[in-house]
Amino acid sequence: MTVLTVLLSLAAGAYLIAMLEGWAVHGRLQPARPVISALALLGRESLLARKPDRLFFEVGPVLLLVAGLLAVAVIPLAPGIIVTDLATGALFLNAALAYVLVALIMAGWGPNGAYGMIGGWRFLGQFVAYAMLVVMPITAVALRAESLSTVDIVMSQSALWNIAYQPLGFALFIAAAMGLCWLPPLDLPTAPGDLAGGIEAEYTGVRLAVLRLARMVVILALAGATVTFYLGGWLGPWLPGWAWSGVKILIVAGVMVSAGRLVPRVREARYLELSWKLGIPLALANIFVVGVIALVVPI
Amino acid sequence: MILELMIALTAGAAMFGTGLYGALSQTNLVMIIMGVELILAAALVNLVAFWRYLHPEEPAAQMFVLIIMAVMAVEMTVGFGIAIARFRSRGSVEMEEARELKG
Amino acid sequence: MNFLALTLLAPLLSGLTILALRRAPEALALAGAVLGLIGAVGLFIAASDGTVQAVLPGLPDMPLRLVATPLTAVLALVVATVAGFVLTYATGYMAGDPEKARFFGTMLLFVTAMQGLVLAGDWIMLLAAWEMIGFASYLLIGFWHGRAGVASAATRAFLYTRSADLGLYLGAFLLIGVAGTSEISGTLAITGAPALIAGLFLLVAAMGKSAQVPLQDWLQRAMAGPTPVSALLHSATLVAAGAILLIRTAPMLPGGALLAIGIVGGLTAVITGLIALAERDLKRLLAASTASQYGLMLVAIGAGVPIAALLHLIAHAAIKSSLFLGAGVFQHDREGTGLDTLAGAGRARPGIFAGFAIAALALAGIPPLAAFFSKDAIIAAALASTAAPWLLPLALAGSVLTGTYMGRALKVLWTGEAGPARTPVPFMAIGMSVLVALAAGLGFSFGALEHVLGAEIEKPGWIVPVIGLAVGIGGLALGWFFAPARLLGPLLAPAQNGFTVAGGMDGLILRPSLSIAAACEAFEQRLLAAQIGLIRNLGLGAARLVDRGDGQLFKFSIWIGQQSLRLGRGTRSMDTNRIDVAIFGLVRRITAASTRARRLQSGLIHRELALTVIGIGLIVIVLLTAPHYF
Amino acid sequence: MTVQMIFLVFFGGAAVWFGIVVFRTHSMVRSALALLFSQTAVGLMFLVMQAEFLGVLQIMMMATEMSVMAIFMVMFMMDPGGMGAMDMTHQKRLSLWAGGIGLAAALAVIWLADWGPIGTDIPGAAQQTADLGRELLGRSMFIFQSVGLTILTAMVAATMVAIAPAKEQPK
Repeated sequence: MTVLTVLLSLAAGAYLIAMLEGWAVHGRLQPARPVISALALLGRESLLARKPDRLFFEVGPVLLLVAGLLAVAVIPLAPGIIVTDLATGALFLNAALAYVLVALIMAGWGPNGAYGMIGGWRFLGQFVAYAMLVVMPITAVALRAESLSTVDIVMSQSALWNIAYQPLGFALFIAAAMGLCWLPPLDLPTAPGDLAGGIEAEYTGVRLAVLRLARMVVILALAGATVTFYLGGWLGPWLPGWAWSGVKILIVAGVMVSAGRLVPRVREARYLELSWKLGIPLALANIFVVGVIALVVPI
Repeated sequence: MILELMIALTAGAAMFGTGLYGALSQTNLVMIIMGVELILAAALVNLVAFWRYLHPEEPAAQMFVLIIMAVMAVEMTVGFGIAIARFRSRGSVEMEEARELKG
Repeated sequence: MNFLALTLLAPLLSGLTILALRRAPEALALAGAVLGLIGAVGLFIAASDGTVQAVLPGLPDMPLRLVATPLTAVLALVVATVAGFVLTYATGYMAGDPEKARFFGTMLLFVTAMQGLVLAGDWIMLLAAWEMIGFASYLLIGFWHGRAGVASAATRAFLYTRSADLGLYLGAFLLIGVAGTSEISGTLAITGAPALIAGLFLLVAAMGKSAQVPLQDWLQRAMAGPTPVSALLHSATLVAAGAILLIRTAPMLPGGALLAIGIVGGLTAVITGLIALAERDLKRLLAASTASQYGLMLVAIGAGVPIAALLHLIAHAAIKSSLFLGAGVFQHDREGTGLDTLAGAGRARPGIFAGFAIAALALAGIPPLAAFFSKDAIIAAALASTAAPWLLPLALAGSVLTGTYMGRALKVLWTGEAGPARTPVPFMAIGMSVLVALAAGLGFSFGALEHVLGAEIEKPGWIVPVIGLAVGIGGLALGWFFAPARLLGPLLAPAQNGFTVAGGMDGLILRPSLSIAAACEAFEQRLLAAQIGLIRNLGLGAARLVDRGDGQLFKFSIWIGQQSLRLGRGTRSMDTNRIDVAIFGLVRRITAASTRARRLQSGLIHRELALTVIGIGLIVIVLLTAPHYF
Repeated sequence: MTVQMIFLVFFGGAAVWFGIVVFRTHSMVRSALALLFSQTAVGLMFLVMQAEFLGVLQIMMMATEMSVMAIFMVMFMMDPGGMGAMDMTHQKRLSLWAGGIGLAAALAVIWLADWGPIGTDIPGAAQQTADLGRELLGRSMFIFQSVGLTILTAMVAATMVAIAPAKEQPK
């Protein structure tokens, strides 16, 4: 039952995010837009590259979707509504997100296209940096909750949300999240400018629809993760638990999606340099600070 | 119960065998490293199997698994460091060409 | 304390910068001199109410001391003033000279050394400064080393003063040894025999430096240096060193030493006075007159009143330097300082001649001017001293002679037709006029000076000034109206060549030492020849001996060669057919084994990897089976 | 118990199968990703054996590691796409024998040895992770820190070796 509710809320969320992204990209809020584009995609002929690596070509988008779903599985929308409350939930979420990378490599390598391949390997180069920037803030959050399970993490934020408790961690997590689901300021794998669609260049028809849907799910998963870790999940004064987490997820997703309009795309080397030389040290510092505060401040 | 242990260990042994074959038979250094990775994975499987079925209450076994993971990571890093150096100087990492140590 | 440093360091630094930069030497020199003067004035004011002392780290328990008692401060002031104005004069005088930088640099170094000597508080500092001024005078005298005779004059001056300095060394070391401390004031308390001996040694040093009788020859020859040098060194400072030394050690000197000093001083005064009278060159005349004036000072010291000597020293410094500067101007006009060439030069330059005349009259002892007071003090001291019968006539004769040669100099300069007046000489004029003013006006300051030095001279009655005046005017009149030949008569010839007794210094010392050196040279040559001969026949005998032994040796080695040949043949045969066979066989087998082993070392990574795996397998087998069997 | 066994067999088989695929495929990226999936299968085996933390960790680690390996494969191999189907092996007979003997020896040990009593009380996942944490930072802190240090030195050494010497860098 909870799985069904989670999937439904996921579908609704994906729809709303698609609408938001449409609005962010085209400037006009057209509620029906996602449905139309989805149908259009399904209707189109699905082309195949000349000598593709068929296995990867097919599995890429599906693996991306699976990764997104696995990640969502661990996010608690309300005290009861969580697919599997693993003892190592936070780590599991991260493990799932790691497979976004594998999926993108497959999607990039599969169609035997230059732009796709470059997009895939470029994402690999960055992912090593994101992984650090995702895992370390999570460690800090787990440090405070003294347990890896996402439900305990949310419960630990009842007194003070983690965004106030460890803002640095939040900032790093958000930056890494933006990179992980390659939203505009960091959309290097599918950079429309220089890679002409990158990963999505070779895909058409159903596979492209699956790829886009999978991307939406990943965005939602990351938004959900940010909410659980930093914005106190379902905690909130008046509304019931699930409403709060729904609203929060949507807000965070909306912010993530619309951030692309403000900031120009970050260059590959620049981003790498920033995350390795600046991000990781800051993340380590964040863990240290949270460790000290956790020892000293009783809340 | 004993059967699961046997299955896990046989899986480990099988991976060890393939890894060994791969490490010895491949001409390319990278493939050899992958062979070694497989052997180490086999070791991991055996370790967890021993932990799960023989000494579940003993955390040291799990700690040792982490050590083996670290070994895998280190082995890969250094392996590829040398591979890059060799590739840069010799142009290829084919083991056939590495005759410098000839006695 | 900083005035002390300023007096010493200002000239030193400017000298060094001039030598280093070799640019704008006049400006730097004047700056250094003026600063030194200011320092000296400040020092004098500071010292007038209490001695200023500076202790510098020197030898382990003998630190170098600079002490500015009123006495030394006055001397420092004199040196600084004379140096300042001589340097201003020198800027004009050396205008055309290409090596001005070297000149001014050495002059300033000399001034520093002189200030060091004057202010020295301990014997070692005094010794060092003494040597420095000797060296600086050598450099300055030999400044135009290109010209003929200048270099020899400089070396001669140097040798004279150096040999005399031995006296200073012996005296100083004796004093330090006996007193135990190197501080001059400390050593003054010594009495008895050591004091007498030290006193005599110091007298010898003073005679050398102040060109007293036996050693006066170098001063005339030192005139070969440029006139500012003679003005500064050979009138006020360097030559004064001897007198200063005796003045400062006067309290320690016992009666005998004082008598000796007095007699030496008197004799010098008379003899150099005669030489000055007989001189044919204006600068040599002034040099001889310097020696005679210092003779008078020694007479004053001998008479037991060092203060009179000090006053006369100060007056003489101003007078003689202005005389020299005047002579320098005339030298510029007439390109030479011979009296016959300078005849009438004074008439061509009335201003300069007026200054020259004032200074000359001052020296002769005409009342309002400076030397009158100091000369009176000397005559009074000679009169009042115990050894009056010895000292008084010599002092009087000395002052008469001073008057005569000054009168003769004036007469020569004034009579004779005036040559063309050359270009104006501003700097020279300024330098000279100030010194002349000093020469004139110093006398009045002597009273205040005595009060500062704390040693009042009891004013003699009316007798001494009258005698002094008579002597002065008499001398001048004699000089002006009677030619020297008539005055000296028989003494003219010897006086002209400096009363050289038995060939003079050259004869007495130079030639004998050279001949001794030649004799030693000859002896040494013969010695060398003898040695070579000895070695030669020794070597030949040994060689014959060795030759015979070598013959036998040769025969013996031939024999041994044959034996070894036979032995060699035997071993070769044994070796070839038995041992080689065995070795080569072994070698073949080893190479065969190694080629097989080499295949093992194929260098192929994967082959080696396989070998390692096989190795591990063997190890595992051994590990598993071993526990069962052993 | 049987469910666990079935999953164990399934994932064990998957791990071995992907292991074999690694060396049989000609496309290098495929062999790298095959290794990736074999490692993930091993991670899943850990999950099946209720070592949850280790399983998740293995899955997460291997994803990144093996993709890095993939990129190295592409860099170094002559024909990464595997289009030319080159046979990249040598001394096949010897390595086959070595692999076979190794396998046989391992199997012999597994099946013949008497493993003693099977542990029953498996601590919960949270408890396991907590124990592991305390173990790592408690009793075997020294080992854990030295491993950390070795990784650091390895990283430094590898980069040092990999950095081109000064003269070779392209001006």
